[in-house]
Amino acid sequence: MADAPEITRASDAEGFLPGPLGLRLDEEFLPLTALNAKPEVLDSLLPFGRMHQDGATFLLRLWPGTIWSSGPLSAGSYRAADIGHGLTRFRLRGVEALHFLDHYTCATLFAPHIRQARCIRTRLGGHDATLWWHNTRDVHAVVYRSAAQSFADHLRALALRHDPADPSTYPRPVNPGAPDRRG
Amino acid sequence: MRRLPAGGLIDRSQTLHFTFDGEMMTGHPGDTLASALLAGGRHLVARSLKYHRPRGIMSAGLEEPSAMVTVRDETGSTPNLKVTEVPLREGLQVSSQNALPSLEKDRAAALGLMGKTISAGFYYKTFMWPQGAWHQRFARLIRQAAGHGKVDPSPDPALYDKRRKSCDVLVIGSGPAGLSAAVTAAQSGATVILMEQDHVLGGSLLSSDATLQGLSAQDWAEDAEEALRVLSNVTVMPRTLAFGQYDHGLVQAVETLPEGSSCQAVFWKIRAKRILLAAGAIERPLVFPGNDRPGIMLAGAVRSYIRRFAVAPGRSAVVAVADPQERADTVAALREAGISIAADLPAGARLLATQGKRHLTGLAWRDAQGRKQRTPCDLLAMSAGWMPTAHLFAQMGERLSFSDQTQSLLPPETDGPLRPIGGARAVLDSADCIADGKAAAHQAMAELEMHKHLNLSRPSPAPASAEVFAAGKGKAFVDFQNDVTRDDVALAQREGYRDVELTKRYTTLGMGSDQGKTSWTNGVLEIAALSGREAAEIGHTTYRPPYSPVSLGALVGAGTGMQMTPILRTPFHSGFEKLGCVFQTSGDWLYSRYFPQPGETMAQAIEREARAVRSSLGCVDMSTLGKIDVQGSDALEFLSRLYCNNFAAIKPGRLRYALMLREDGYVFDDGTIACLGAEHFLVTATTANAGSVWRHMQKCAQVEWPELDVSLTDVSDHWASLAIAGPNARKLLEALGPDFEASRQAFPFAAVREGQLDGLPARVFSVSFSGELSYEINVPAGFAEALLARVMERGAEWNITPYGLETLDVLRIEKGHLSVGTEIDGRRTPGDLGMGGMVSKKKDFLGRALLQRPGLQAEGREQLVGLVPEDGSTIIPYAAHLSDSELDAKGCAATIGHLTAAIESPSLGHPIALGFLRDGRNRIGDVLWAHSPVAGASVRVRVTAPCFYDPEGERLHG
Amino acid sequence: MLLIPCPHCGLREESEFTYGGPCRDLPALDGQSDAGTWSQAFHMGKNPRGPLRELWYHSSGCEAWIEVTRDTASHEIIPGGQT
Amino acid sequence: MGYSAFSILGHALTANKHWQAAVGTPEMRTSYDVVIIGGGGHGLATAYYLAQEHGITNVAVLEAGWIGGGNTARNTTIVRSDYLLNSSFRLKDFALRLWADLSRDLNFNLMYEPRGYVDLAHSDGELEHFTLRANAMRLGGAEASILTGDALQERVPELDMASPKRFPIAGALVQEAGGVVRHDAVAWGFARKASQAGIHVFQNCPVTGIEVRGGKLQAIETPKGRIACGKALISVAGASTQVAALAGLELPLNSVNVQAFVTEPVKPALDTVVNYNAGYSYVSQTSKGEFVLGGATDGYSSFARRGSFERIEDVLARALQMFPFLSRLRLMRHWSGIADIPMDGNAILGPTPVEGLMINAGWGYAGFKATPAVGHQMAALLATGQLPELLQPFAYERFALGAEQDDAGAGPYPWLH
Repeated sequence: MADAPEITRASDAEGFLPGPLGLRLDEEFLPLTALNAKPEVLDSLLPFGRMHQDGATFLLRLWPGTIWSSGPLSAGSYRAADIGHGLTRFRLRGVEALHFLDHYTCATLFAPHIRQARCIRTRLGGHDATLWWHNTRDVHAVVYRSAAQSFADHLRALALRHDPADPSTYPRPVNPGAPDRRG
Repeated sequence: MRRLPAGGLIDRSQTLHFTFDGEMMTGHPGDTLASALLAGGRHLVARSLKYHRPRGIMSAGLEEPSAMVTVRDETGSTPNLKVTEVPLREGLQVSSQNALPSLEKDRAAALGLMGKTISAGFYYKTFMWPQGAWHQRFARLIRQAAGHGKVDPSPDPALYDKRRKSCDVLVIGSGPAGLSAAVTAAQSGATVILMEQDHVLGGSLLSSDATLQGLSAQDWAEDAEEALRVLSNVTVMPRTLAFGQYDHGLVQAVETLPEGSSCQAVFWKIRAKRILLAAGAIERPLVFPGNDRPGIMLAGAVRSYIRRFAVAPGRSAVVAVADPQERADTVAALREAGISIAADLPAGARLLATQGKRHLTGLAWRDAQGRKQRTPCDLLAMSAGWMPTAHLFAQMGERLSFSDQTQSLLPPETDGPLRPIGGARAVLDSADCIADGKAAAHQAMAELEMHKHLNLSRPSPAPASAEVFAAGKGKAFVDFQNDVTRDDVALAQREGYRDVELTKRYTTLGMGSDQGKTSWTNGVLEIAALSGREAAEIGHTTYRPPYSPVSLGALVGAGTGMQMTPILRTPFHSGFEKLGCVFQTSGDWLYSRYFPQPGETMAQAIEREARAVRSSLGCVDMSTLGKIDVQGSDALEFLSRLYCNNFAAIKPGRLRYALMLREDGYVFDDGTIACLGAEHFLVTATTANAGSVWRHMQKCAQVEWPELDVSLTDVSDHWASLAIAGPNARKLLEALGPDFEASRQAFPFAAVREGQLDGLPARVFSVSFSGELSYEINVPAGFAEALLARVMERGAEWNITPYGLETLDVLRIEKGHLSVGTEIDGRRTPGDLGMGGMVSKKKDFLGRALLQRPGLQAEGREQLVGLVPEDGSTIIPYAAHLSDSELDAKGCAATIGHLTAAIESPSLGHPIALGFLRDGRNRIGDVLWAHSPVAGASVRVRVTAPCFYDPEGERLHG
Repeated sequence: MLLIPCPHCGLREESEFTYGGPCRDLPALDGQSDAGTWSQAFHMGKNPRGPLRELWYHSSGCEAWIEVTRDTASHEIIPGGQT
Repeated sequence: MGYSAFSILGHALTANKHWQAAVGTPEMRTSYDVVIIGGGGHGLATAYYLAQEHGITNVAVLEAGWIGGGNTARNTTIVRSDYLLNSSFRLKDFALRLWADLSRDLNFNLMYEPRGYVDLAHSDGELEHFTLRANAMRLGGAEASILTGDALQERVPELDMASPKRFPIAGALVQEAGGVVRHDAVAWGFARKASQAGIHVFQNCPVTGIEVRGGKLQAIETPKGRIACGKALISVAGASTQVAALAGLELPLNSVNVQAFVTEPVKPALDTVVNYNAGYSYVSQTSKGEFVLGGATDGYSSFARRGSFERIEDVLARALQMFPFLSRLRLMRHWSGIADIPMDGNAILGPTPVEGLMINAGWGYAGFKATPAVGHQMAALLATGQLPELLQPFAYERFALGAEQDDAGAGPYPWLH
């Protein structure tokens, strides 16, 4: 029997978005399992609103009763359901990446508790989007697979509408004396 | 030329060219269209809406009631723009509106002669005879005369965007109060956005000659702007109009981007913890006969054109300004511009009339002693006082109250998210505004715990001048844009339209595109005077966003064309494209409709596809079905409460059809329940209801029955689902998976098996919508292309035919199966659909109690039946209604049911239909009429059972 | 545009939620309750001009059904939900 | 004193000094034969028909605010009768026939313009469902047609059918008798004629109490005094729950906010009324030149007369799919109404458990089009005590009985209708 077949991508996202902001959008498959249990059980694994990366294991808890897990599973009394193929993971990379998305997400990505947790599930241009990032220039965005192409097309349309010269679209150099409260 | 030799915030080194009604004119960067027109000596720019009176430029801001034009640029033409709101750009083509043949000679000006016959509300009192005359004749004339500019029919090539931002403190307006508040908040660490609708900051400071903290007003403004520029926690947004306040501290604004930007405009949604409204105040015109001629301007506007734009709006001026200090400032400005003072009207003067056809030439007035004066002049600077621009505050429903002291509608003290400061609470002196901005900012910062409480005192609103002017008899305009005169307001009072809201609607006072910015305070005072009531008793009409009109294109942003809303594609989309599939949008999905061969019509393709499935083998995409993974010790109990039929005895590997009711007992959705293990089920929902079923299940698990141990996971997109159907389906399944044990005994109908198919991890359900032997092969979505390739490759032996949802619909109609939208239309009980027997008598479930209501159990309800033409061959028109009687003379008939589907059945070779018929199941064999007036057809049909094809269902087992 | 306090995710825009209607104390599914009792509990009332206990589903967030008490006249959301 | 071109000329010569008040300020009596709670279009129409058809004029209309100030002033002025359910169709079609002669009957120009109502379908399946509706209308004696392709483009030349759009235009149901009526004039026209017949219309007069004893209506309390009466009608739209509660009555409905808005006025650029059906967006141009647009409700209980701006963005996005040139126009004003929507989305009309107290509620955002028919039928019920056939399907008890009238099949969720 042939070895496991290659997983076809859900969108044509590969390389730079149009427009001047120099953002790259690439689709990279991410095997994910949903771990369901009572919230108090999951609290011992990972508090709500947090993500955890340790080697190959990645945990994301943006639901009271569910944790998304990728990589080797640690034992625990939860019920697992494979969801990896139903979700498409995009990576948006570039200096403006998080700031660009923040314009369009219903929730503010620079709110204090979000900046600290670096992960959120919110809505962007009519799409449910799960976002997480280790630094603001490399953001993971997960949408339902059936909406992947639509999401990629939408980001392209938005990227076209920006100007490098428009001061309101990118964070300004920090004035040495200014308090650390960047909007 | 009326350009002053020096001064003004304009760049004299650059000359910009534009045309007005074809006439070449020039201006400089920093000019608005208004200042450039005035610099070229052009006053007459428009004709009024109703009487077509010549109108000039009265103001210098968004409150401009009359001077509206159509502006053409590279993206096309935009009507109804106020000349005061358009920054001058090279190459603008500006044209006047609503004047034929020309601005100078407008035929409709003759309407002015009709005098009182076309006063307020005249069109309610005539045009009623003969019947239908209003629509056939008069409406067309009235509509031609109404409206200002014309719409450019060509699509708008400009791009727009819609963005969100949040901050601690949002300051709206960059006059003395706004700049002071922004600097104060920013320097104590708040994230601040300062928004200004003009293209430069400064507001009233730009035309003030006050000295502030030792600096000129303009230098003070520049210093404040510089202080903000260096801070990183501040975003300054010029050319941005804050047009509305909404719930919970949301302000919405539209930013017009400079020329050459990637976007024409951006629609901003700003969430702020505190909002300081520093939008200033609007000057109130005088109401006196002939107060609308070109050359009559608000005093503040005159000062602005002189000092900010270095333009002399006239040669010899009359000053009619109530407030002594403002009168002196106006006289000073006129002198700076070398304009002679023809008269400086004393308090108590009575303005009788103005002369001049297309431009003011003189004013007739009586002095305090009653002596009549006639003063030639070409400019009249008028002011009755100032009205706070508290619109954004009032939009949330809190009432403003008329203050006799300030003679204006004042906002109350407030601790809500948005607070008027400076001119917006009638603090008019620049220095007071600076203090008010600082104090308000500190208060806000203290509330946000970013600064200790200083409790700085707030300057109090400035009292109005005691000196007022009187007016003579004659056509005195209260609302300039809609030509509403003092007599119209009187007529409304007399005819019983006394409430301010009724006066507004009867006279259209304040209903123009300026929304009455310069007319409402005068309107309230006129109503009070005419009806003998106190101004404070009159109240005011509701303040509604937008503060000033905003572009519809900006409000839609990038959501145009195919991008309006997200569109979903199945995992087989690209694979099907290669097979020549024609797709169709329906709801959220772009789904496969049919697979035409070259030269085939849709009908021919459907017939070929249907025959292939009935005779050999076809494959169809079922991925759009909702799929929910249900696990837990109470999983079965959870599902048995949700679905009305009984499946308590279901075993792992088995599958059941299931019917879900709403709480009110009507059918909500149908699907299948597959048992994967004692505590593990996979439930499907129809495409149309997938989202609402998921939310409904989550609600039952989380809110209604939290005691149940059950976990739900939406796996709809995880599984690609390709159904293979037809007599050879089992052979293909065996070819795909030799060790899959697809035999009839091992894998009967209504079962589920997991295993490997040609190297792909698969879960297969033996379930059929088409009525043929059928297997829904589910593989993880990433392997959809691989599955399709293998199925097409191995299926070739049986001439496998991909088919779309049109053919699936034909096949399910032949079987009398149900579809959401046609049979499951939200109004049917299980019994209506022939499924009464499935409803469990033993358990309780959602919908059981309300299903017992008499109306749902009554005899004679509409029931699902099949229909065939009585003569066996005549086409039954789709969407026909069923009746016992033929059409009467008028083509009418009493109906007793309607069709939900009607097709030419490829499998049976004759027309068939499904439909609801009153007491249907008791009328099998009856012959009735099927009427479709739209198709011009009435066909005799015989009632049959709904299933036309293989009623015993042998083919399902294959 | 309401800001709805999700107990898990914090204050979020109304467009992240789907409305679930007023909270209704419906009879239990114990096979006892008749159509009349159910119709009274399910169809009637729950339309106050003032505080209303209602359900919202955080569809674009934590996918939890949450209970909120909101004043239907001012849209003010009353913390703690006392009515 | 009738209104006509001659009366306008005559009054103009005397500087309009002698026009009579359309609605006076009468003295409140202590009892009336009938009290109508709610001075909007429906309430005032009922008063007019009580006098006109049944000679009953000892009637008081009590309006909490100013006449026509509720939903009558807040709708998008569209009239039509293109409904599938026979019950909805017959009542609204009766209204459509009454609109045609009402200006003459009231001697008040309501500006009824049958410009044609064009309801767009976005797939063949949806067009088949529209054909069902068109056939129901034709079989019920009304005119309706299904237009597709070039025929639809000719009928609505301004409609952009060609360019790629999220939901293509497959065709439309067209009702030529549908169109627009000047909403304010409806309230004023009925009020003036009712006042002339001697009926008392009281403004700024909220109802503070409804006295019921022995299950029978006794009196209505107002700040201007107590009115003894045996018959009354509740016709207050969004405030139905609150007013019915004064009589101890519960209603099966939720009040939901619905928004509408206008652009700046421009020269005529659209002659018909067009509705986009993939998420409502209904568009027409008033005789004053504004484009007026409306859509679905805000989707949650509200009395705030204020909603989320995203609803306006949804309506606009769909309007631009139909008429791309609209993106050049500018939003001038947006407002809200309170739509009282029952559990099946259809009105609640007729007697209540309180003897003598009738109810006209639950019209949601579809009540304006039915104004004259509701007035005519409710007047007949109040005058004769017999429930007219057209009102019977909309009984108060229909939810307990299981006889819902659910046009859209959206189910017992008022915020989804």
